[in-house]
Amino acid sequence: MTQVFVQLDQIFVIVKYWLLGFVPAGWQPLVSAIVSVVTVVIAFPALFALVTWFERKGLGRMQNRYGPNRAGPAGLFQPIADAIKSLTKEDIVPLAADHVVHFLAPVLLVTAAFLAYAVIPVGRNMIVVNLNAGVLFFFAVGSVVELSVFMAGWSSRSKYSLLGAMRAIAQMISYEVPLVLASVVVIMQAGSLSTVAIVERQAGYTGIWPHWFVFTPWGFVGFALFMIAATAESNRSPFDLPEGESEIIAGYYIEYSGFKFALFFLGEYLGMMATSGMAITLFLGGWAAPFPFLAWIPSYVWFFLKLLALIFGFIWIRGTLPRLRMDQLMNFAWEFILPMALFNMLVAGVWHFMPPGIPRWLVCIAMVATPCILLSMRLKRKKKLQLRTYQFAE
Amino acid sequence: MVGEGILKGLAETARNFFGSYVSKERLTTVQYPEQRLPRIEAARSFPFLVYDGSDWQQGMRCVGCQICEKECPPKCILIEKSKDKKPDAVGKQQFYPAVFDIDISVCMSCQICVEVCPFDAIKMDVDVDLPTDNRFAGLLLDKQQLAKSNEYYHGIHPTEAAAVDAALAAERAKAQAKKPAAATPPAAPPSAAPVPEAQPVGGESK
Amino acid sequence: MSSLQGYLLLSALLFAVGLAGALTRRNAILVLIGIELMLNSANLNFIAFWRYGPAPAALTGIMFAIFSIGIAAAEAAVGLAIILAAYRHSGTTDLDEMNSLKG
Amino acid sequence: MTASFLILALLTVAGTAAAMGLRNAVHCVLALTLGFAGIAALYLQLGAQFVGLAQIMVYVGAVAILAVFAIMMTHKPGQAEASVFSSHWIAGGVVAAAVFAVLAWAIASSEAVFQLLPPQPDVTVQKIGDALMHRFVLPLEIMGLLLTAALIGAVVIAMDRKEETK
Repeated sequence: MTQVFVQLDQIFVIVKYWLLGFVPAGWQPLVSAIVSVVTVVIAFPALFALVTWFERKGLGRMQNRYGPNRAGPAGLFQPIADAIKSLTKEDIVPLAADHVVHFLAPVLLVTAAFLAYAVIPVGRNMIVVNLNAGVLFFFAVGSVVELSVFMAGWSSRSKYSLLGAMRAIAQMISYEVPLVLASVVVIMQAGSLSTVAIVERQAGYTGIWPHWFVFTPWGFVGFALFMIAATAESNRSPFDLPEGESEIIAGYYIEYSGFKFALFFLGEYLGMMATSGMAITLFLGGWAAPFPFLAWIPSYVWFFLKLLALIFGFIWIRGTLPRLRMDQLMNFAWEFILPMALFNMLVAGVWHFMPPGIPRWLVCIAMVATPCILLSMRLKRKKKLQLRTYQFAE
Repeated sequence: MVGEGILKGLAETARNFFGSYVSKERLTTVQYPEQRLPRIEAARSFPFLVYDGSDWQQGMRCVGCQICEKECPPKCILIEKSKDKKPDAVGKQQFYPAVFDIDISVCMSCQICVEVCPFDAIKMDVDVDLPTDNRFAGLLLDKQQLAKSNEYYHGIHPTEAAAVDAALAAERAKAQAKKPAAATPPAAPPSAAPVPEAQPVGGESK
Repeated sequence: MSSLQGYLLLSALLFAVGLAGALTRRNAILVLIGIELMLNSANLNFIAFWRYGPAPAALTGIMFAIFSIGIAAAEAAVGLAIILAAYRHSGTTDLDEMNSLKG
Repeated sequence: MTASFLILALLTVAGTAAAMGLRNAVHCVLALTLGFAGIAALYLQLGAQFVGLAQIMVYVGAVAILAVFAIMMTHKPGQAEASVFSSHWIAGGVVAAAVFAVLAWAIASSEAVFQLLPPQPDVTVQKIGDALMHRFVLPLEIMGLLLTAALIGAVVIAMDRKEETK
């Protein structure tokens, strides 16, 4: 019986090796890479289509609406209709635009978004490349997104695009620092930058309780900070200032239409799912089952369930919170998240060096709670408003 | 704490999310083409021309006086007067509009044509299902498309139509008293003849 | 031509391109970028020599490259800040026009 | 001298040459990121994974963005430059060509470059970290100090002095 479950768990790996059996030995590494990449390139856009439907349905229900319900059962074919629509739309490039850069920006964005999946383990033995510096690779690829955003905003030759791009870059740079710092605690504890090793470090259970990093004081805080920073990093509500449709219409991709617009949309969602996948890998035990008695369910099922849960969290937040103001956004990044992430690294160090037991828990919880309360008090204090002075507009 | 309000908000949206699956009264959306809201009497969309009796050409109340054409603020009405005359609703010999077009892509539903019409010939419709695949010719309604029966008018604006009918009947009586020599009134009061343009009225509510 | 030679020649070429840019461009920012490019070509040398050198396990080349990247980042930040300050002062980033030391 | 090296070398040289030759300054920076990415790929090819990824993070993610911001802050619209090259570009080009000639001659005539490729050393990130924390701890600390100083210095230099402008 257990043999069947192991087979089921490894079914994709088995299929891949079965396919590789038809290929001469010299070509096997190349074909293996191509098979993995093609799987990622098919699976995640499919998931993206599902997620757009899921998001529209979820948001609708939160606002007591039905959401899409015409195309197919429960509107499930809506993404297909959207895809057909965006493919058949006219591709308009502004006359003044920088054509080459304008074309390259969405391509670069989607490429970078796909590259990020190379280091995310979606199941046991299911990873495209097990890089020794996997987490670093993830963040390096993520930093390319900023460049593509700039290219899109600058090449469109539009005020709104440029403003949106500037906002997006300022926001992404500000939140990339806490994103990296929040994941440093996990790297400290796991002693590795390899995503596979990090997942392996979180294996095992105490009773029925998994050894996930999120179930430690520093891990919990790190997870919360990571998710906040990830929300800002993927430009989602409440940090969707770069899009701000009431102020700058759609931000950096306003001058894009048709399929290129769809590529931006795809890139944004791929980025969101990749950061969620990284959060799962770093904090939520990767593909591991939450309880030992559920371990028979295939590992990739767990990964995608966790991914959908996190995406639902994103949708929930989007359905709840209003957009922040630019100064609130920056204050939040530099005055709350960044110091908290730094404190959290200290706490992770204390956790590492204290002997296991109740005192370690108490000390660490106190060490996280105190700065959190103090910083939130500082954040909540009333700001003295004064007459704004303008440098140029007087 | 900083997240207190956020948690409250999240709880509220979660209540909406799950509540919409449990209690149907949360979902107020009307599934439009299948379900419709009951029509509101005071609603208005675009003008139409009222005719009495069963023949839309014979019973048309409009006499082609062109007041509405002149008053229309966006100038969306085009009227060409006829050369010959025919008896109107009251029984007098009158001109009639040879051409009566309304461009509803221009019309702004201001109802001024209705206000100025001395013959109660032009009234406001409530129908909004006017999609067409041609944005020029499809939205230029001619006389036949505009003509709707008095029953239809009664169906969509009962109170107003009753008042109009009463006034018209009074006028007709006055005209008959003035000219007893005249033969039978040409326009019979609302008959039960089937009308081609009349649409189901009132809408099937959910 | 051995592969080490290829890397060294590439590095030399990059250094020359960076030097040419730094010496000939008018825009101060692009001059700074040329200098960055020269630093990068030096890094490529370090990594190539580390890989082909006698003791790769000592990681000396990698360490040098890491420190060099860090210093280059600091240099870029300070350099661009100086260019911004100079721009605010003289209203241009054209090096041919920025030819007076007096304020 | 493999095909992948040739492709990457070509890409890098093309990117950097475009970066130094193009007219539009933003295009230059975008071409430069191609060159930096090529160099990073060369690092990866040489087995220096950590350095290659750090290169992408620092140069593509930070320095390029910083440079385009600086360009846009100092750009004056409508100002048509006569030439992107300075008045003494011939001298600069000659110097650069001479430098390359000397370097290439040195490389071509050197005996030391005919090395066999040693076996791939096992460079895990952990080893790099160990080295940074033990053998190279002093340089690391000095680096941190330098970066902090650079950060503060850059802010102070670039900050607009409000009192002066008023």
